[in-house]
Amino acid sequence: MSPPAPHSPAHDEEGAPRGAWARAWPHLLLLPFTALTLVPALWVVKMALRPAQSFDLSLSPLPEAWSLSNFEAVVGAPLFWRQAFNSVWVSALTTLVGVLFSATAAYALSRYRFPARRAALGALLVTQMFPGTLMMIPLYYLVDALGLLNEVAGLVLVYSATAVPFCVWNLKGYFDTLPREIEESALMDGAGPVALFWRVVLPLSRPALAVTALFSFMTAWNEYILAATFMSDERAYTFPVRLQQYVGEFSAEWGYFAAGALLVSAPVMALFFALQRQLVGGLTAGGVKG
Amino acid sequence: MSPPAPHSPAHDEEGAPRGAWARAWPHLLLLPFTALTLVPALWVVKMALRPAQSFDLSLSPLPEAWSLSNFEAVVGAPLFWRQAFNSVWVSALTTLVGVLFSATAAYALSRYRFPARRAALGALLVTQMFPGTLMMIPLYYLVDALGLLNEVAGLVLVYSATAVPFCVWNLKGYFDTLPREIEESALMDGAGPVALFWRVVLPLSRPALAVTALFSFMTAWNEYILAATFMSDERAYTFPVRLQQYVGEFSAEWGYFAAGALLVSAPVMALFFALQRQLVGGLTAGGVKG
Amino acid sequence: NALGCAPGEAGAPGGAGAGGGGRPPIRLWHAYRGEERAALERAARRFEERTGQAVSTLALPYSAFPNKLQAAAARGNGPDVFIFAHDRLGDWAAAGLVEPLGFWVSADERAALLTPTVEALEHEGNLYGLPLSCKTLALFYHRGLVPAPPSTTDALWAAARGARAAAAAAGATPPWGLAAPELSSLYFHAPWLHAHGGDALDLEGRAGAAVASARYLRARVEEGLVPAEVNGALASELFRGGRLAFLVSGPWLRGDLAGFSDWGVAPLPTLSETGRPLAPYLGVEAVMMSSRARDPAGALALMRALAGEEEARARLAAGQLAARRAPYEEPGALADPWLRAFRAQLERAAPMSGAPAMRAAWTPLQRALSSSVVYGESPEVAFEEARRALAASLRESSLGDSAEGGR
Amino acid sequence: MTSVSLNGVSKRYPNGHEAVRAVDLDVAPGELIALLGPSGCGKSTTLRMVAGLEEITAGELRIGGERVNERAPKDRGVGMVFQSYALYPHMTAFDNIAFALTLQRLPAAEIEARVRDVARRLEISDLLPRRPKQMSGGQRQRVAIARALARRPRVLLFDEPLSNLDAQLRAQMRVELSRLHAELGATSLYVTHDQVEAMTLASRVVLMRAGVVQQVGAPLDLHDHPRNRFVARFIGSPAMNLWRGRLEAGAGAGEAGAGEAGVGEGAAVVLGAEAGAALALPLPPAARAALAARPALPEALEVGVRPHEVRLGAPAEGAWRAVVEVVEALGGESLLHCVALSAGGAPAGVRVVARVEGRPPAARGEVVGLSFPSSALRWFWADEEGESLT
Amino acid sequence: MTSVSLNGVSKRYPNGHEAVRAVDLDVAPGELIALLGPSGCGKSTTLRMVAGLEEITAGELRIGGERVNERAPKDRGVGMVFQSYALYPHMTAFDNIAFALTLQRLPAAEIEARVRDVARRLEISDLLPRRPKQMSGGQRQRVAIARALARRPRVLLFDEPLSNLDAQLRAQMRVELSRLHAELGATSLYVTHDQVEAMTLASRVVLMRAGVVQQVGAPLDLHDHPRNRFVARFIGSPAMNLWRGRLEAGAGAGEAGAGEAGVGEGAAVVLGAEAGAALALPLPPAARAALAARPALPEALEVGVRPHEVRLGAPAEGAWRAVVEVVEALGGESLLHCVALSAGGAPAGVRVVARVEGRPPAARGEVVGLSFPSSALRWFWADEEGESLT
Ligand SMILES: Nc1ncnc2c1ncn2[C@@H]1O[C@H](COP(=O)(O)OP(=O)(O)OP(=O)(O)O)[C@@H](O)[C@H]1O
Ligand SMILES: Nc1ncnc2c1ncn2[C@@H]1O[C@H](COP(=O)(O)OP(=O)(O)OP(=O)(O)O)[C@@H](O)[C@H]1O
Ligand SMILES: [Mg+2]
Ligand SMILES: [Mg+2]
Repeated sequence: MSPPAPHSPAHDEEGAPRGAWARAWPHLLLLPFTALTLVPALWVVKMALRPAQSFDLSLSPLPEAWSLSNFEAVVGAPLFWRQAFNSVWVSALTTLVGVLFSATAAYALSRYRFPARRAALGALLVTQMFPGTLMMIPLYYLVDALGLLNEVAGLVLVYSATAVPFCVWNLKGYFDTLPREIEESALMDGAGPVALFWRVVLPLSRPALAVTALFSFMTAWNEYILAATFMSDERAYTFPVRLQQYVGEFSAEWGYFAAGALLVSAPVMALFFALQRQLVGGLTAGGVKG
Repeated sequence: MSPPAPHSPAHDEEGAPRGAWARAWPHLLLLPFTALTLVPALWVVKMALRPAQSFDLSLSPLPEAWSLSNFEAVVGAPLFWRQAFNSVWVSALTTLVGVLFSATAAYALSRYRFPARRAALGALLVTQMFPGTLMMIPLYYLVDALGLLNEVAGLVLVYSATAVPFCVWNLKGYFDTLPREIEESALMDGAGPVALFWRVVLPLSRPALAVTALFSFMTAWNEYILAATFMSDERAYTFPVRLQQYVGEFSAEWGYFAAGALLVSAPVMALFFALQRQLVGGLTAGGVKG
Repeated sequence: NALGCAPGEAGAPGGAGAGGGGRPPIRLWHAYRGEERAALERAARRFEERTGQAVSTLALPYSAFPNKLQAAAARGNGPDVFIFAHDRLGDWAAAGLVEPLGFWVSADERAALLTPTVEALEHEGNLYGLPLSCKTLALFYHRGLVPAPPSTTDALWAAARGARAAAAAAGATPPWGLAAPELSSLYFHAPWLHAHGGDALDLEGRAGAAVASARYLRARVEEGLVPAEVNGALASELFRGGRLAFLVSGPWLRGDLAGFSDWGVAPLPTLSETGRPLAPYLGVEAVMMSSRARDPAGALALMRALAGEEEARARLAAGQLAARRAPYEEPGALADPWLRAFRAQLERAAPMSGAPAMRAAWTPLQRALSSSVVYGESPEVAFEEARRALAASLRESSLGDSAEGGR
Repeated sequence: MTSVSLNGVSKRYPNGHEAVRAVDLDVAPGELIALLGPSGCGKSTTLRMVAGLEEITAGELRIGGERVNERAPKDRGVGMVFQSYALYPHMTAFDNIAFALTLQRLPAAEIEARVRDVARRLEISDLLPRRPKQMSGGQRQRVAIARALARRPRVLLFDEPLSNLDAQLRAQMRVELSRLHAELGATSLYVTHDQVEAMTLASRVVLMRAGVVQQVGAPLDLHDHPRNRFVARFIGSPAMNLWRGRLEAGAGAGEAGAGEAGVGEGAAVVLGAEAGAALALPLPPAARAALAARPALPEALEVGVRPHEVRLGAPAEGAWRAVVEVVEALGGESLLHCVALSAGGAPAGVRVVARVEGRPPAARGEVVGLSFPSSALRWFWADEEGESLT
Repeated sequence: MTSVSLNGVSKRYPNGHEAVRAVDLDVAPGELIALLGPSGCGKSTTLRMVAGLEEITAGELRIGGERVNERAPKDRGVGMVFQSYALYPHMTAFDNIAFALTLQRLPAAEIEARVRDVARRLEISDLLPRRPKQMSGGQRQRVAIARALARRPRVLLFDEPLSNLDAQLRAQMRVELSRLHAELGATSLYVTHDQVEAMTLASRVVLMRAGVVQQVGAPLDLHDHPRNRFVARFIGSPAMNLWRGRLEAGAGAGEAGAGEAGVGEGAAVVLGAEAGAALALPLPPAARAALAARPALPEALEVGVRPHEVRLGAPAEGAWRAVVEVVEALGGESLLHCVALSAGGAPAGVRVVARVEGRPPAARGEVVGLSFPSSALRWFWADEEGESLT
């Protein structure tokens, strides 16, 4: 047996678990979920690589025939680049707006005690509770009333509003754990609320911000119902709307759909790898005694 | 002007913000999002209370006529209680399974360094990236292959698998901030990994666990497509499936739908208020020096 | 009529295996709700009583229906019989999900059905279901603004302009002339396209007609008679509020009009420029048999019962457009102006094709209509783009379909 | 050069705990004043109120003559070294120190110069590129001090700034802080647990107890003239020996006149229940005068003597005989924990700690003689407050 | 009663830093041994290796004779008081203390009894229902100690357990810990910055520097016979005066024979560049003998004297004359920081700290005479290691 590796201290990124059992149990726990995660994902890959549009029912993870034709067709479709760009643009803006607003709101909710605080926290949850189908129409009117139909801004606004509640809850939980003395230090150093927030709180919250950003991004990135509702110009469509048309009411081109889905997921993957480094914890280590 | 209230220390629940500006800015920030949240929500309430099924577009938040008939119709529909019970049961189990698995997985990912760690974190994100429509069919196959079609277990499994990735990311971020010395203390006190996790880590993570539980619960609570697909017996339907039936191809019974949506949201509200106390932060205060 | 045998007597393998306990129930899936659902269930009970064959019905949310059907049928968990709109028929037929009925359904049996509804259920020469009811578009008019329905478009626009002028004179907000729930959707544009002599599936040969119809509507948009962007709920709200003279919509509007009586309905008028009627698409709700039905004969019997005369009469009585001829011919059947209007409209409707080409046309045309009608860009360019996109996607899907091979 | 003055400043925490009670304190411009007191007595709370991190419940705080109760921390011109360092974990030591300067938008060159200067003084130049988690506790503490100094605030608050350093480094830093204080001239409040620090750095010491100021004065003043028992015991290490004893009026008592409580020349305090005259300590004239000023004679008094004032000798030499219980040899000095013996030779329950130079002159179990120069004895009332008689 | 022994135990952190280097240490059953050393020298790391919280990179750790390198912390029978308390924030003090006992599934009554007993000893009975955040630093520290003791482990590790207490409480806790140690008899390793603690509690002291053990011995042993310059300076407060000086061989040098380095009777070390004979310190015979044993004479030596050994007198009296630069009056004792004067009367750059009993005998700026009993002088080689000559 290899020697035991003790519980590693905060800045020890390379420690190893203690003993065989400790090494094994995380795997055992992750196994069923990884399967439930990966099997469908492999299916998607296979369907994307199969030069056919029908649904594939075999359990084999390898396609019988190989081809990139699905990808070519999806990429070659008119407006593909335009819609892909829309998606990226909308998602990026949503991430920005969502993170910005949820970070500020969460910070206010975490640090300040103001009259409607609890009410605000509750109100934020209300949105999450109604079925999307129901909210869609009032949202349509709101966006219309704001003159933002067919505008990227309208979509971004609605997506952020969708993502913000959860992000706020999440970030607030994180902010609550930041040591206040560090902020007090900054106050003593002459920082106003803005400098405090931008230069001290946000940098320390990178792991939570990264999760929040991912969540916001994915909210916007995969959504098609609202996008299809608010956008009545195909040039304004986001890519998921287009993608959904492959399995839309009048068709089911699974091959294209799968290829498109893989294309859609690529940027998220990229984002994940970009953010991965931010997601390591222990950022506050060393700030205060102990 | 009232006296200023300085930045309050960790255990000061009642401090107030400093000065008028500090008091105002959280409100200003929350305003647009609260509006975007509340206006549609009020609309829903109004439609539920209006004894009509058409969609109401007037901007007034008060219905012209009042009646509880929509609620009566929804509650009086056959199988209402049965389906409501299904929903509660499925959501509760999903919450339990989701929180349990994500907490254990997140802890393993936060504290142990094992070979496939980064890969596992990445794999967990992959599920989040594909459109639901696409994943539905492979998921149907998996669930069918497991013999869990028409079973609560099948739904719970899929819902948890959907909720777990985000929950894992979220909890891992939180676990990373827990001071390791407290866990080391427990190791010295003779705690094995299980006691450590159950008696030290989980109680300290209540705020993050509460958010995770809410997220898992809502994942299951509002979902209808998978539920409608996996369940082929109306007695096994969850309430959102039922609710969605009020919406047809070209028209919908908006009054019933809104009333049903309010009924759906009531338990979430209840859950929120139950968990609210858990969501206060600063649980780790006082554990280590500083 | 080779299989005209009594339902249930075909000795399906399922029946033999079931031993003493009778045959398994026929599984019937549908997306009905409310009164329609209740009617369907009554019909199923009647069928059970008559034949002793149990039927289990399952209501699904409309939006979850196609995916569930696809997933379940592929795994053999699907229904024996299901009721749904006909527009996906082409795909389902191609995927082998639905059973062709041509062999069983005689010419007499077809003749009892409204012809356009039968045509809609035909795909590549085969019949894939029995029609129950149909949906199409008609012209709703606001009695407060328009005293009588116009029979030509010229009369329609004149009435609309008159209503606007009257309102302006009275100092009120002038109402819109005419609206459809979604102007850029092919479904709502089809009447104009068809009246101009166009066809969604023939953009090459009849491009001129498409361009003309787009230009025609664009002119009304620019005149302020037609709102460019409304959706269903807003349109009916405008209509109820007296801010819209004409609304092109379908039978489903009835729910939205509850508690409002100042409306009338009539068939769509004739396009004055060409003399052709505005011909909307015809949507058919049909009962279909899964290709994996356990007891095809029993299933067929159920389908016949549901599509039968008795049910058709009930449907008609409930204000639905039944798909059989006979009930309409009974005396007093058309006393309801609603039915009268839609029955007349049915005759002028164009059955929507269930072919893959149709589904492929949907997206490019929507794009073309959106840019030309809503945004006023060049219709020539828009339709040329649509044509090219359609041709490309047809090429691709034929490639894909051929690779699908046997299934 | 800025003065700081607290007038009746109090702090009641939201949970009702009154951590600081009506503190009056004037810190002269450029003065360094030390706050001493047992754990939880409100030292940090006082500092935090001056800093503006904690709301002042009652009273008035003036900095440079201006009332600043309502002012935000950044507008008070106050720098603070936190008890828990509170460094910015995501910044290098350089950036930590430079943070306040960048907020002031100083030119980069000046920032660089200032940071390097203060780092050199605190011997942390090598650490500038490191992050807090790469430093040891003592190094972090020095960075925290540097950060507060770099800003050159008008007022400096130190909350136990040297607590995590070892003795050598602490002595060295003490000298460096003293030098820096002389140079910068910032008015300073300095919280410490270490009396040596308080006594060597500060011109005056404030001794607090449970939120109340007990005595303010020059370090030696507190040592030599403690106002009450608490001060007497708290200042000085090892702590003063304090005994409660029965007051015996002695010859001439009550002679001075009716209604006046008086004690005669032979008046003494007798320690230990059964000890008899063996453990009597005679009252000096000053104490007798204080007693005479009171309407009634108390039954008991307390008397104290500092361990270094206790004189050790052969058993026959001293005023008292005592047996050595514990001996602590610290190298340069030794502590002897003794128990006094009554006339009969039995332990009288009176413990005496004696400090002597060099090696212990007696071993455990030995009997020694103890004596106390009467000038070294301190007399206190035996009531709650325990004020000094003299 | 369990022994603990470390054989060549080393720790290299993943970042390559070697925090502990080949430590050999045998702790006898029931012994309390103190670990001393400057911040960052590896004390906590050593404790953590014994506890099992840190992997041992090389060497062997035995507890009770058994090799336990691979054993999990909970199977080592070791209790630990953490430098940062590390209490369970979500539990009351009672539950914190009882946690280990509930894990052992002891009966509730016994748990209750044990917790109450240890709480009484540490004077925290009142705090049992409170949570950590409702306690002051010192109270938390005592709860942390109680938690470690309640388990009655075979081996106890203390990481600066009294660092956050004020002087009075610390003295009191020191006595209590000493008593508890005598009662429980657990073999203990005790890390502290406070020499008094180390010297009074421990039977032996381990002095570390940069991961390497410098000397192990009884407290006074280290004080009186430091093995090298580092030990000499680290032990004792204020620190020993240490000067480097030129070695002057004196009369009779080299006479003893060729090849042998020797110094004569008049050999001395001369301090200060220009000072001349005024600041010479003659070598004692033992030092001369040590020099004679070396093949070559070094150019310089270091010589030290503890502040309390420095004798102060009138300017004419002492061996050296010096001017007083800083006076620190601590009440019972005083420190005088002086600068020695060369024969010419100019400051010679040699600083001397003298500690005297009672009040300062001289004021700032006064000239005094200093002398050093030759037995008080400690001689060291002037090389890297700086080992003692004698
Ligand atoms: N936020 C708070 N709410 C309630 N009580 C508090 C709060 N902060 C401190 N206290 C209490 O106020 C008293 C004074 O606390 P403070 O931190 O000022 O003590 P201190 O003198 O700095 O002690 P130490 O030397 O241990 O740092 C303590 O009894 C403490 O328990
Ligand atoms: N996880 C780690 N990775 C790298 N270096 C470390 C780690 N932990 C400690 N060190 C380094 O190892 C050395 C010894 O650290 P240790 O904590 O044992 O010191 P210490 O003697 O306890 O100091 P202190 O008295 O300040 O507590 C220090 O230089 C420290 O910077
Ligand atoms: Mg404090
Ligand atoms: Mg340490």
